[in-house]
Amino acid sequence: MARGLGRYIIIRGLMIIPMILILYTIVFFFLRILPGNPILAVVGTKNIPPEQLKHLEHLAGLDKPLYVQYFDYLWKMLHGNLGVTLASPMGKPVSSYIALRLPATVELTIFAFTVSVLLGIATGVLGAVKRGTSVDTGMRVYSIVAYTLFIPWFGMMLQYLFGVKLHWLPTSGRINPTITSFHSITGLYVIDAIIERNWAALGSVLKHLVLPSITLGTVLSGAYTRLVRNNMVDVLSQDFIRAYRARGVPERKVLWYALKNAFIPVVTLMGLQFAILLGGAVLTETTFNWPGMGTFIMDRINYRDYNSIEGAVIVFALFVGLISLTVDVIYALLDPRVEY
Amino acid sequence: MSEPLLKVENLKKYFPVKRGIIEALRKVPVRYVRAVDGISFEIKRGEVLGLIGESGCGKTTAGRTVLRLIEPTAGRIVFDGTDITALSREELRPFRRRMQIIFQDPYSSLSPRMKIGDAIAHPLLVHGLAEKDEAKEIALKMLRRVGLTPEEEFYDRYPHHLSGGQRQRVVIARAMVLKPEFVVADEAVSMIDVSMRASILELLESFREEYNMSQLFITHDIAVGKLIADRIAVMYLGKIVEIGPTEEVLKNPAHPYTRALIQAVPSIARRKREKKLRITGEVPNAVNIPSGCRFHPRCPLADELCREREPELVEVEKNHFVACHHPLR
Amino acid sequence: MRLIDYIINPLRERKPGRGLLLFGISVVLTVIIMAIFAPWISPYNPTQIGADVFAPPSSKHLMGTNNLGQDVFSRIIWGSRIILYVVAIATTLSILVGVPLGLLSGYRGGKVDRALSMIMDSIYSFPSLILAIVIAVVLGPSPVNTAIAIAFVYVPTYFRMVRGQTLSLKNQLFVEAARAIGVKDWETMRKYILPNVLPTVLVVFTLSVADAILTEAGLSFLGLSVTPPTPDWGYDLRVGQPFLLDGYWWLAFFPGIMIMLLAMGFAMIGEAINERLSLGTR
Amino acid sequence: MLLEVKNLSVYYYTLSGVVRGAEGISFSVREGEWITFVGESGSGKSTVAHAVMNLVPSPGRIVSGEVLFNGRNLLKLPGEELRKIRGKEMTMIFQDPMTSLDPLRTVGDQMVEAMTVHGVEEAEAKRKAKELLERVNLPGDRFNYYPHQLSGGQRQRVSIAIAMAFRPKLLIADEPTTALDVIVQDSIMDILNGMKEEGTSIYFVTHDISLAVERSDRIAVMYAGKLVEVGTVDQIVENPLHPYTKALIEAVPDLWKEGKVRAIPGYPPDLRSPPSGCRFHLRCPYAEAGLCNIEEPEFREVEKGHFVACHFPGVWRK
Repeated sequence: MARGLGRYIIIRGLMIIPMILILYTIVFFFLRILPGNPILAVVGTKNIPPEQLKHLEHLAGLDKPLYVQYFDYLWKMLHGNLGVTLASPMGKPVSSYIALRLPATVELTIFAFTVSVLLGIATGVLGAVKRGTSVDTGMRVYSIVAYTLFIPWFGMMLQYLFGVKLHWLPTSGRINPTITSFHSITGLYVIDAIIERNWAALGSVLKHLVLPSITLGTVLSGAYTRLVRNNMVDVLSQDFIRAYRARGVPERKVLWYALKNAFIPVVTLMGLQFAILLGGAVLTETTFNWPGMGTFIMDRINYRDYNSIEGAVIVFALFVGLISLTVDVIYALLDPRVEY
Repeated sequence: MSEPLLKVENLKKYFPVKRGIIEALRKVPVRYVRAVDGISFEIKRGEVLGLIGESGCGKTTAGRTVLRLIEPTAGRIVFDGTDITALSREELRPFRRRMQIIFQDPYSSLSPRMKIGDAIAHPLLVHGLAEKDEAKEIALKMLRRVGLTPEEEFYDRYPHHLSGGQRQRVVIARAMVLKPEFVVADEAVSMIDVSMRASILELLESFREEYNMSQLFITHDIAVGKLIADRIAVMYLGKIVEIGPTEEVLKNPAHPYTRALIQAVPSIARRKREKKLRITGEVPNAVNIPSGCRFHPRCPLADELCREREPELVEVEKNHFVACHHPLR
Repeated sequence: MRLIDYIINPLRERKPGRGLLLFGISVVLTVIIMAIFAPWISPYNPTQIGADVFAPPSSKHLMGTNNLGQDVFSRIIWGSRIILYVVAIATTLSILVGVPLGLLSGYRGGKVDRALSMIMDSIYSFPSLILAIVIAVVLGPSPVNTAIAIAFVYVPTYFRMVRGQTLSLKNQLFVEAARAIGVKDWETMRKYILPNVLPTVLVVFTLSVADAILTEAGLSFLGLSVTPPTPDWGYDLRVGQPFLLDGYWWLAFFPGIMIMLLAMGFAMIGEAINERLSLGTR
Repeated sequence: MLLEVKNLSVYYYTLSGVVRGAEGISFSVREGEWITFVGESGSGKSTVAHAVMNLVPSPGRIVSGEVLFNGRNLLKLPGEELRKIRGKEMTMIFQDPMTSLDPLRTVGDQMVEAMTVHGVEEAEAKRKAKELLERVNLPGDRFNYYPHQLSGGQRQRVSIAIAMAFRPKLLIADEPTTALDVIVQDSIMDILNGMKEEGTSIYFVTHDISLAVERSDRIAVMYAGKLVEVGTVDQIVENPLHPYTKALIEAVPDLWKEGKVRAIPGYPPDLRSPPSGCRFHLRCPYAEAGLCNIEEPEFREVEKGHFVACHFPGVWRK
């Protein structure tokens, strides 16, 4: 069994490769093949000496034929080298920036993800159990409203209410800048603060996390509400649930078994939701001034730094790939019908 | 004696079992589900052959392969003197008019978003047998003929407005509008309620008389087979184990499996049944077919010979063939 | 059943879901009317800079004025044009590409299907907003370019749905019956499969329009869609953010509400149709 | 009387209207007998079976009636009391063996749980589960299998094995063999018969009247949500009194009967708006205008133990 699972993980892992290649190709196509010299775009003027332009192009590897560029970059990528920045500060490795920014996004998404799943399951189960009542209708409306919440707007309203009006929670950043005793190790501030036993920092970090993760988490929870509710209703109408009841299994246990069965399709959704979560993270980070990958991309866009954008996209693709791998493995562990 | 309308020789259909990536890389040989494993039979004009067997015996695959809705792995299908096994899809098209199929499930047999009248008229248009208006006329007549009246009203209805029994009438009308010479009826009444089953059978019977139509009537229910078939073929794990005139097979089954099947059928007329031949277990998977006679693991009469050699179909009585080393007599 | 019946029938019948549908349709219609009649409805010129800055909502300025003294209400009305325009183009494009590709890929199967599915799945599994950002950046800020960027990321949604439906319909007996009748492949697709896919396309359409609205708003919030001073909900929201923290809530509040109402309108129509479909055609 | 059902009605509150799934059903089941409910799809036979367990699926609701099990009304019993009876004194097996076991848990887990919820020790339950598997002719190692690793027939055996755990007084079997082949069906019927011989009353539901005749003691015929005839097997088969029962017997293809089968003309009615009077009158060759289409026939005892709801019982013999 364990060996089978290992094999399964490897096979699924291998399946990420074409996905990343495809995304790499698409991004490469948009950034390099479409007309427009990225260097010129960066410099913003054509009045620079040809030698300097050549030098810049060489630095970016743009003087080589397209297919060489394609494989060059791919080869470098395999070694964890995502190229250098093309705009101020020029020539710095992109990967070092990403190493700095990625943990912030990971932390935000983990918290938001937790919020969305918990909120989604709670509302979904409630809707299913109270099926056909006004509670059910309420949960349905909640699902739609949450799904169509516009992240920046919702975030701003929370900022206005809890930050401006009530002064309960901070509205931007990851930690109170006046806390100077804090040093990041992993980049995940919550973990860092715990490692350092710096409780003041931990409190501040958690406070800063509340609004962004609630914003992002609520928006994402709508899809779970809907799916959990519908699956639950579906499962509850199945024969095996009635069979449990006919055998005198207590209702509490029956609901638990139903939830387990209803949860399996939810696991599949989690993979896809995570992608949406990352997209939403860009808006959340912008709204809350969160120094993560999203704000990084937006920063570099202002400089037209295509290398950084490309690197960030590749990292996102890898991230998404790893998540879908994890989801597949969880699925396989939960559902005995999956053969591996 | 006239040439049979349909002649099937040594027909086989193997489905490959899906392999994982690792198996494919390791070049583990592809395994096959031997759904139909070499069957031969003939059907004369106007004759009904009942193909009987339990689920998973390959009877449905056989029916579809005969019509080349599924491509056969091996064997020959001769229809009215023409070998249709290797015809291209284009060449096959004229034959599609002459042979039709009726399915078990009247719910998925009709497109939910096509008016039932259009569903019946469409085959005529496909084969250029009628213009639009004329096709509608014919479809209306057909609706009347299968008892869906008032036909004008039924023409414009969608399948979800109809009950199962009514849908099956539409399915029959759609097949019959082409005046086929041969029809595969795949469990055509299994999903119909008992009270309406007989009327569907009667309907098929009336078309058979009108068109002198042959049928391959596939069913798991021997009692239905008895009602409609001239001859009966019993399938087990991809093979025909017994074939012969209906009366003869039912009265004197020669294969232990046939006898067991007959014994297991409940009956009102014969309330207390004799159960001489007890067979146990369930039909094995068609991937791992037992050696020798494929029925031997479940057969109370099996011996060494049955485990080793596969029996051939031999004639035990006139026109009555059985594939068994120890036929019951 | 005609496609339009999926909207009209639930409206006529007193069944759950009718409220959703009524709400959705009225919101969407209101915004469309707003966009068409903007020159007549709008009380002020939306780009007219005035001295009366940060005026709170009043009878003179229903939704107040912004930092430049522009009338927020007028900007809301004119802003509906951009978002509808972008979303209409984007959705049309992705349907025109996604639906036929999905139909063909699903019906034909084989290697092309596998390759196409893999590409579509890769795009689908990637955060659509980030991909749209990249494309929008490369193409440059303009409504048409935004539409192209959005269209690109929603093609896989239609493709996957249509392909999936086609695959399951292909196994339905009525498609096999069509083959037994001798119907040609393209006609099977057109007459037997496509009509059965369309109701689901309709649902996906309404839901993905809701999504596209949020994506468009997101792009323009990030400053990648229109250039000022064009009135645009997403952009106006962004402009309003710093002032919100100063207490001028109406700058950001109204554009955001409009974005969500419009998205919600489409989502509710989709939900209502979906419910109708999942009840079965029986 | 083990089970007494009085004037039971179950309605389904669907979006397209109220479906009167079963109406005014009264009957009783004796200890140790096998009673079979026969009816076509939509006749309400499964609805009544579910109602007896107080397990009517949503959107169905029991709108009236009493279900007395050993004198106690199950429909009024508090949840915990009902739970203690279910599985121990009365239990049920379902039609589709593919969906009647939890796909995420092993056969053994589900078997053991069925016993531990009624206070059996875990170890004892395990031992007994393996014993029960053997009693339904399944090897003991199936204990560790997941349902999807078993065939339909095997799963149905597992369900029956679970039902046997406490030697219940009543087993409700809702078309347990419909999805199975005849040979497997036969063996399942034998197992049920074995349970009956050990004292369990069998409440069997089927659409196939020929399946009813061999092992049942009594047959109850349902049509369009109504109980139309109840009697011993002999009474029903040799001397049916309701035109529907007679027609149903004549409509079944039978291997050992010569001659044609006869269809019943027309279609079953829509239970959202059932016909007035006798619900069978539209399809009945003996229906009399002015009576059958207006007045609903009373369900009454015509001869000892033989009940029928018809204005003209056995009219064709006169």
